[in-house]
Amino acid sequence: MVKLEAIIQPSRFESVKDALREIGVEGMTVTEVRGHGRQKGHTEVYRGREYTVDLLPKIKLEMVLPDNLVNRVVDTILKSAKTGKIGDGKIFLSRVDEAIRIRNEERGENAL
Amino acid sequence: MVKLEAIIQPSRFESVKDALREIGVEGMTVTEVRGHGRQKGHTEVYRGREYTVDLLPKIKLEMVLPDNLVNRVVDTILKSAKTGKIGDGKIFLSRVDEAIRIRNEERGENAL
Amino acid sequence: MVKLEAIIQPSRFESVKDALREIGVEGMTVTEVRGHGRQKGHTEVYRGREYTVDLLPKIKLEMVLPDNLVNRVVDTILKSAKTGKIGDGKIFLSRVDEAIRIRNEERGENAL
Amino acid sequence: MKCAGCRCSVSLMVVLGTILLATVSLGAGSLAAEQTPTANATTSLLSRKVSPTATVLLETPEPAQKVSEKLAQLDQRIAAAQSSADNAWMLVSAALVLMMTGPGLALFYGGLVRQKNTLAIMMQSFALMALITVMWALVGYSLCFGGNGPVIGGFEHAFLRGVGAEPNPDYAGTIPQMTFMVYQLMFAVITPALITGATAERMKFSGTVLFMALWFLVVYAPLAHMVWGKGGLLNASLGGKFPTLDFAGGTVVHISSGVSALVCALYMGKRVGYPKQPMPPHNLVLSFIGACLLWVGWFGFNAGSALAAGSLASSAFVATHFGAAAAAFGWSAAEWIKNGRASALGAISGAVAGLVAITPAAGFVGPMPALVIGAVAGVVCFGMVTKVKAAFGYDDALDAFGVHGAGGTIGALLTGVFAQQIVNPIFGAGKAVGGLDGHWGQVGNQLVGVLIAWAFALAGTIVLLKIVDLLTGIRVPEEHELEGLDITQHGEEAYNLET
Amino acid sequence: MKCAGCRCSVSLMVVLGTILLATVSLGAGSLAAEQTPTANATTSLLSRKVSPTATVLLETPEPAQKVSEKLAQLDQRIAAAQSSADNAWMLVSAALVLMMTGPGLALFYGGLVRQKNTLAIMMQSFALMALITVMWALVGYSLCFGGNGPVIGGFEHAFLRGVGAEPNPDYAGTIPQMTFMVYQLMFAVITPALITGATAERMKFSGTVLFMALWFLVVYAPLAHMVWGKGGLLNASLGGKFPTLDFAGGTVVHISSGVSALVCALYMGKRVGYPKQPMPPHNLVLSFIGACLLWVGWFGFNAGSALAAGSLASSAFVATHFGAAAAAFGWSAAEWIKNGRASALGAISGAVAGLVAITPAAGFVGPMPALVIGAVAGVVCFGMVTKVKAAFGYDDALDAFGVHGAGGTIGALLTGVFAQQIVNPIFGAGKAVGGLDGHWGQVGNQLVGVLIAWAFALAGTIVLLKIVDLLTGIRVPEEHELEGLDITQHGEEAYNLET
Amino acid sequence: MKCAGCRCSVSLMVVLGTILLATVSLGAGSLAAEQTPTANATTSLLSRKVSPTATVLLETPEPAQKVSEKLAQLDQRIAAAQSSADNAWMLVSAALVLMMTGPGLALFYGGLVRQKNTLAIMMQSFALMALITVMWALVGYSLCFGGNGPVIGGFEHAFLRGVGAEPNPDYAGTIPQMTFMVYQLMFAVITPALITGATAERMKFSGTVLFMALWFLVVYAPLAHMVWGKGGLLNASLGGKFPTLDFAGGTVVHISSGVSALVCALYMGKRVGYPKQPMPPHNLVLSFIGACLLWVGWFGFNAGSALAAGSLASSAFVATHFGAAAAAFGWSAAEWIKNGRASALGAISGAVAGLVAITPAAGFVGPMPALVIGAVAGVVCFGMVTKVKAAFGYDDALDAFGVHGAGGTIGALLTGVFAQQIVNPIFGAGKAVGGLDGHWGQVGNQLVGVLIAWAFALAGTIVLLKIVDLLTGIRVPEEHELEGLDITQHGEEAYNLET
Ligand SMILES: Nc1ncnc2c1ncn2[C@@H]1O[C@H](COP(=O)(O)OP(=O)(O)O)[C@@H](O)[C@H]1O
Ligand SMILES: Nc1ncnc2c1ncn2[C@@H]1O[C@H](COP(=O)(O)OP(=O)(O)O)[C@@H](O)[C@H]1O
Ligand SMILES: Nc1ncnc2c1ncn2[C@@H]1O[C@H](COP(=O)(O)OP(=O)(O)O)[C@@H](O)[C@H]1O
Repeated sequence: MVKLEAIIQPSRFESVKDALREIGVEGMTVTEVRGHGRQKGHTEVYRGREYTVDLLPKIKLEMVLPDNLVNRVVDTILKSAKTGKIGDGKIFLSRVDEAIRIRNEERGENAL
Repeated sequence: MVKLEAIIQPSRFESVKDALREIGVEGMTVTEVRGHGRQKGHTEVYRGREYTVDLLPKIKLEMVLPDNLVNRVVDTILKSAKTGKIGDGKIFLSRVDEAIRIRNEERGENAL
Repeated sequence: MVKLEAIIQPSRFESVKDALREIGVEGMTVTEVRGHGRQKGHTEVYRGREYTVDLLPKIKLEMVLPDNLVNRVVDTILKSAKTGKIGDGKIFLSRVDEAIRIRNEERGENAL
Repeated sequence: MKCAGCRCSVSLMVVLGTILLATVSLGAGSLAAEQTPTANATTSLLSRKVSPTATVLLETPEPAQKVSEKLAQLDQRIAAAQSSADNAWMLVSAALVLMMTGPGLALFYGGLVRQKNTLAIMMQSFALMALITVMWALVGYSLCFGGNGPVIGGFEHAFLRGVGAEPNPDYAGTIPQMTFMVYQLMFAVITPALITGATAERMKFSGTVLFMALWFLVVYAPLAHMVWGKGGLLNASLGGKFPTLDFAGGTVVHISSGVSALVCALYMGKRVGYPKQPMPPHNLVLSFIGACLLWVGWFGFNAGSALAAGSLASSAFVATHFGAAAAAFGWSAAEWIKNGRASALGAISGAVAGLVAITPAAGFVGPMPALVIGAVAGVVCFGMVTKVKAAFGYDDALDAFGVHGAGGTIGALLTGVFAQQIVNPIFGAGKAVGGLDGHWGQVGNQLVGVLIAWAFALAGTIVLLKIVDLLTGIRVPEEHELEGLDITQHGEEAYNLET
Repeated sequence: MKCAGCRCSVSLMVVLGTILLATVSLGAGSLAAEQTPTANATTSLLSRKVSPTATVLLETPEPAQKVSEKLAQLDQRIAAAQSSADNAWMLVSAALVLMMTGPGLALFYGGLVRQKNTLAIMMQSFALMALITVMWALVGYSLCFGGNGPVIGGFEHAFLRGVGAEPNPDYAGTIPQMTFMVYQLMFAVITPALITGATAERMKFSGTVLFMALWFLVVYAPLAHMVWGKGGLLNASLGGKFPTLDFAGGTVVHISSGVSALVCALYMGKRVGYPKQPMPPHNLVLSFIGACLLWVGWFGFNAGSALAAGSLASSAFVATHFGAAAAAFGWSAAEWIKNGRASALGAISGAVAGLVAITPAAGFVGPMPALVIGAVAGVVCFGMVTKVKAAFGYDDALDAFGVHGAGGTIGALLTGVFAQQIVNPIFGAGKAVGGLDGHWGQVGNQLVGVLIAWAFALAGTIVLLKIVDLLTGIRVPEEHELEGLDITQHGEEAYNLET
Repeated sequence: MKCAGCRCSVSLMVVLGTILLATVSLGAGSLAAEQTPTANATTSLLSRKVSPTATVLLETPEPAQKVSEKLAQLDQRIAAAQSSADNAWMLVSAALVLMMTGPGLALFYGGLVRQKNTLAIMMQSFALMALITVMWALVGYSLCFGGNGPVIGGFEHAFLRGVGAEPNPDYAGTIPQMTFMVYQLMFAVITPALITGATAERMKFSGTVLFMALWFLVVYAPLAHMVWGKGGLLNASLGGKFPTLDFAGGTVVHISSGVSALVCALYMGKRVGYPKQPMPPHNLVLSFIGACLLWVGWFGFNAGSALAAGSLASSAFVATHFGAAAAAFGWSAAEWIKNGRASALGAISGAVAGLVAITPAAGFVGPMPALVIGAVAGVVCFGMVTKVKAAFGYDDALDAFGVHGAGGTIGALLTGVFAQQIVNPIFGAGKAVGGLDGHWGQVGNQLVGVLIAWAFALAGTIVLLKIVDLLTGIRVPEEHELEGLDITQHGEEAYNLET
């Protein structure tokens, strides 16, 4: 099993979710995160004090996938999350050794 | 060392925490996340516009555990987090190569 | 590639970020989490009902790094995040198999 | 960005410039002298002037006949001026009392619940603003103030027949009955809303609406009539058998709602997870705003209950303020001694408890007794909420009974102790009013009033709960309670903060 | 911690103790008797006393000449008392109407937008509080109330020349013109602010400021003058050709802003992602507070429009409250029937719709018709917002048109139906006012007023939008819209909750 | 769900239906005619009617003796009506000024701190509402308004002896002294609360309480007496040596608190991390609400300082509103020029600065000078807060000095420039008041007043800080500061949003 983590623009989240649903991927866990990278932030000024905000809102998707689905999911995300501008985010893949469904204690790919 | 990630129902969180404390597991990191899966969401209506909310509040627990503790922790979580209804969540296990305690730079299982 | 997860004190976050920038590490994803460990929490009382708050605010940094940078980053974080008190947090390292930049579909270490 | 700003500024300057040009030809003088010079330079803004039409009648000496006419005229105009003055205050008071329910109480309660029930509890207050208003217009006002029976009014003012510009001399001789009617309405709105503090986080919305509609008819209307209505059993000035002093609603508003709240809490049972699971207030800033608006609005509640803008209103205003302050002080001190810290939630809860307790007393006591009543209420309600509730184990979620039931009872009794004829000679000139004034029997009268209010609220609420439970159900199913009432009862969420 | 508390308590006790010691020598009596004993024990706080200087003039019987002088004097003092009473109410009303814009409307709208646009929408209301006030002082008041032309006033009161302590008998004979001026200003502030509901989440701040400045001059000032100004075309009591009843601004405030809002929404186009992307309100608690403050403030708006504290104010107050309640009821009932649930957002939206619709009628109708007008407005606006908007597909983001345009139009027409001479004999004693009163022609007059207001708002707004689009631009670039107006237009964020 | 709704609706209809049935037999007529028909159809709600008891005295022509009696009677009743009118306004004003502290200032400050200190800063304002009220009753009122010494009052009104329904003619001849007392109390509450802006996020609660109690006695009471008390050194109308114009508290409230705030900020030192670490406001929506409520409440503060509801109140009301608007404008314009954007925080800060600056001037200047004073204050305070503070490097956390110290000083001086006898002939008929009025010496008087207020605040605050530091300590330990004052000082958190 593979864990896919995608950090994407909040504004693309709805279309990514829709695109994934179309290819039959439903299970995912979503976190609001803030990202730091090449994308420039912005400046805020409160009573003359300037703050450079270089942590920008991003959405992190986490999905544990059976190996055979990984490529398709990656492609789908790439397509639906891309705006072509700096800050579009990353996809990371890593191995997961076990998955267990709490409800019925199913294990492995059946649990996804 | 093994990283255990558990996505559970918010309403079960207190009892999971208590159960883990009983078996002596204290160290964990908790994140409020939203989950998407088989569990149905609900519909909200604001001035006639309907939104299907299919991202439901969940709690993610992350624990890095020494290998010998993993099974016990998994069992404990399964027991204390289960309600038997769709949406109870998942447990994922994966390998961690190194752990370091920032305070004293201890490494490995000692750092957990 | 290695995934570094660091759980640190919120009050150290600014200096960690600055220290990392100095050694040229920019890309990271930040999450507000709550941590449970040896650090004691505090007690809150609302109309006579006491709550022991044992989940304390922490910042989680996630960085996927090329292998050759890992040690330097670990050292930098250790230095800049340490206060020497219980609760300073942990660093965890694990392997990542693939990284993809959504914007241009670059892969591997180039994507970081 | 800057360019847009510049262009906007420039355009705006052009607009303002054009205005200036257009008006400069009027020779609009120096900035410091834009007032119209008046013929007589010594006449200033300070001296109130009269419109010429008003003085023209009075230019020559008049024969007795004409003088008499003029006196009659002046007399009418004085009555009109007095009426306007009192009406100004009473309209403001009515607005202030509405503000107590929405946003005041809604915020106070809204901040104390868990996030998933925020809108539900606020919505209950708001729904009562609509529901009770409509019922009041149809029949409620008449039931409270319409007849002169000992227990309940009649239908003579149903549909507000006969309620117009004329004062109703039985109740408020200087203001239009319209004003009296709408002012009293605001009391009828907030009273049932107070109960929702006990049933918070688990009561069905449909059941709440039905219960409150019935409760208003069966519990509130009779109590209001008994205490304030002409001929009412407990009325202190209009011929009641047991003259109970209740200036602004210690029995009618706070005991009735607080005791009913206790019954509801017992009937409904505890929230899932109570008391094991922590249920801290989700947003104390909201509760803080709510408490402050309650405090401010309470001036309309208590000082408005003078039904005029004279010195009795001032006296009640001062007592109200002092009661609130002393109770905040009292609760905080108790907390500081017990926990080593004073909390914001404690301070605001104390203030509300003091406001509750001073309500029946406000127009009968001087400022120093008001401090005493407030301090006592602060400490006692602190004990109720932190000790007594825990000891008995009922789940009065937001302490509607602990604050309103207990505070109202204390206040009603202490009114009997501290009421003074020098403040309000309600029993006639020279007649002692309260205990310290020399009339300890009044404490007994107060006790009778308190007991009747308790009995009425207890009995009425139990019966109504059973009825409503049959018709619509009272409590939401457990999974709805877990998911939260905002989503399950109203289909919405208080906060949607994600981008 | 506890120690600090202790030390603080101890020190505080020392302070208070010292005070006590210092004063105890004054023999400050028992707590219950701190009032100064008065010579005559029967004189109570209840009996209003007069300062000696006031009564000294009248000690002996007077010859006719002196009586006449005294009568004249009393006459003046009565006028002064009446003026003070009315002024008290009108100053409060002015404050209440300001409260409607800030924080009322700002919160109502602020809660409905997405988080990233919260400050931007609130800032628009606040900027109008500053901008319109300055323009009003320079020229606005004069344009609205300065001359007696049929369409627009003149410059006679530019820079507030001649506006002082004297009443302006054309408009409000008992209060200083200063009061009238500042009261009317508050209406001029809120009206353009209402429009920002339609353009929310995408309009440039610079463009907003410029547009509103021009709109105030080109649309608001003429409409206000036509309906309320002396000699205005639609003025019902000061010689208008088409006597339109508009007690507190159904045409001037709500139709003008609501219709302009629709034009703006059409001109600007939809928000990026609308209607596919969900855009739920980010914080309904804010909207709830805002709606409640609007309700409370609206008493100043409508009952204040009596321009005095007499019974007409009471009548308008009651109608206002009943209209709001019935509309909240109506909207909620419609929603419950359609969705199986009543929402808090629905209830507060309904209340606002009812307040809008009752605005032109408030001083002309009794309480029962007010209930009817409210209920109708609640249901119709529910339909506008949920059905009509969806059918036509325009993006009136926060339903400024759906509530104010529609509600204002309904209210203006129903005023023609329900107005009663018994409430307000505006056409003279014995003359029927509205349709059910026997004067169905008034419905026609109302229709003329409505059409003129619609036409004026439509035409003026289109022209101004084109001009402003050229000068500063109207809509922010797409990436700014995505990032949010708070950061891109104002350089700040509403919430910085991370530690 | 729907079923419950249905059942509820059905039940509710049954309830309402029963009511209808019960009342329909009363023939409650058509909806449009629910008013009682009056005998004389031309009598409308508009014409104010008098209760029969009032007119009955005047039916036949009267002999001179009786006329004289009647005149005396009328005279008393006029005084009573005037008193009620003024009292109505003053009670409202007192409520408005309380609303400025809570929730107004508490929210304004509460939004500006970091989340972890929200309740702590709000609690400080609330604690002062309780603490100062109690101290005022015991001794504070007497120290401020009790004697006629040049520097401080006496103990004659300790425990509010002699403060009752009678007016105190020295201060406010038409309203009960009770009203005057409670109105002035509200000023004494807010003044120390302003200081907490400078010490925010690091001052101990115990130390705050003790410091404020002492500061009230040592700094506020003397200053209030000197400026407003009979015989006070700076009193402009009751025989002061240096007649300083201060209508509503430029010196007493704003200079005293602002300068003390600076001293506190210097004494306490900077917050940990300041200025390197970003400390943006955690919730500008709260600050926005707070600023709006301050604006609205300030009408009570300034226009209420007329102590009557006459035209001077109107004039002060207008000046207040114009000052606020012009200052919001001024600050925003300065910001737009400097940063290319105007922020919401800037606009609300500007409005507050304008309100501060217009406070001493409100009852002395016309509307145009008010615009000037406001605009100057807006720009100067912008400079203070953004430039001067940064240059000197002190940590006046929420700019209590930058806004209140600076704004109060500017306002006090400009009052000397712009005061006009036509607005308020305080020095007697025909005597010039301010500089542009022809009396430039007044600017000198103002300077004296300002210097004395500065000196008093500086000296008093330093001494008290040292004392309190010894007794309870002033500043929390660093780890408490990092963890936040809400948890460490009060044991609670503002928000518990997790489910
Ligand atoms: N090495 C990394 N490890 C973890 N997250 C990263 C890393 N680099 C970038 N990110 C995440 O991806 C987001 C986008 O990265 P950025 O460099 O701004 O643009 P791009 O992905 O287009 O190169 C960042 O905001 C951050 O959340
Ligand atoms: N493949 C997955 N990867 C990551 N998280 C998942 C995955 N599948 C489910 N989840 C998480 O588990 C939660 C519960 O899953 P769901 O399918 O609703 O019920 P169940 O676990 O009972 O099958 C989801 O809300 C989501 O947060
Ligand atoms: N085994 C673990 N797995 C995941 N997170 C952990 C673990 N142990 C500790 N943490 C995280 O590190 C934080 C600090 O740990 P704690 O035991 O309090 O102090 P220290 O790191 O100084 O030993 C915790 O709040 C928690 O977020």
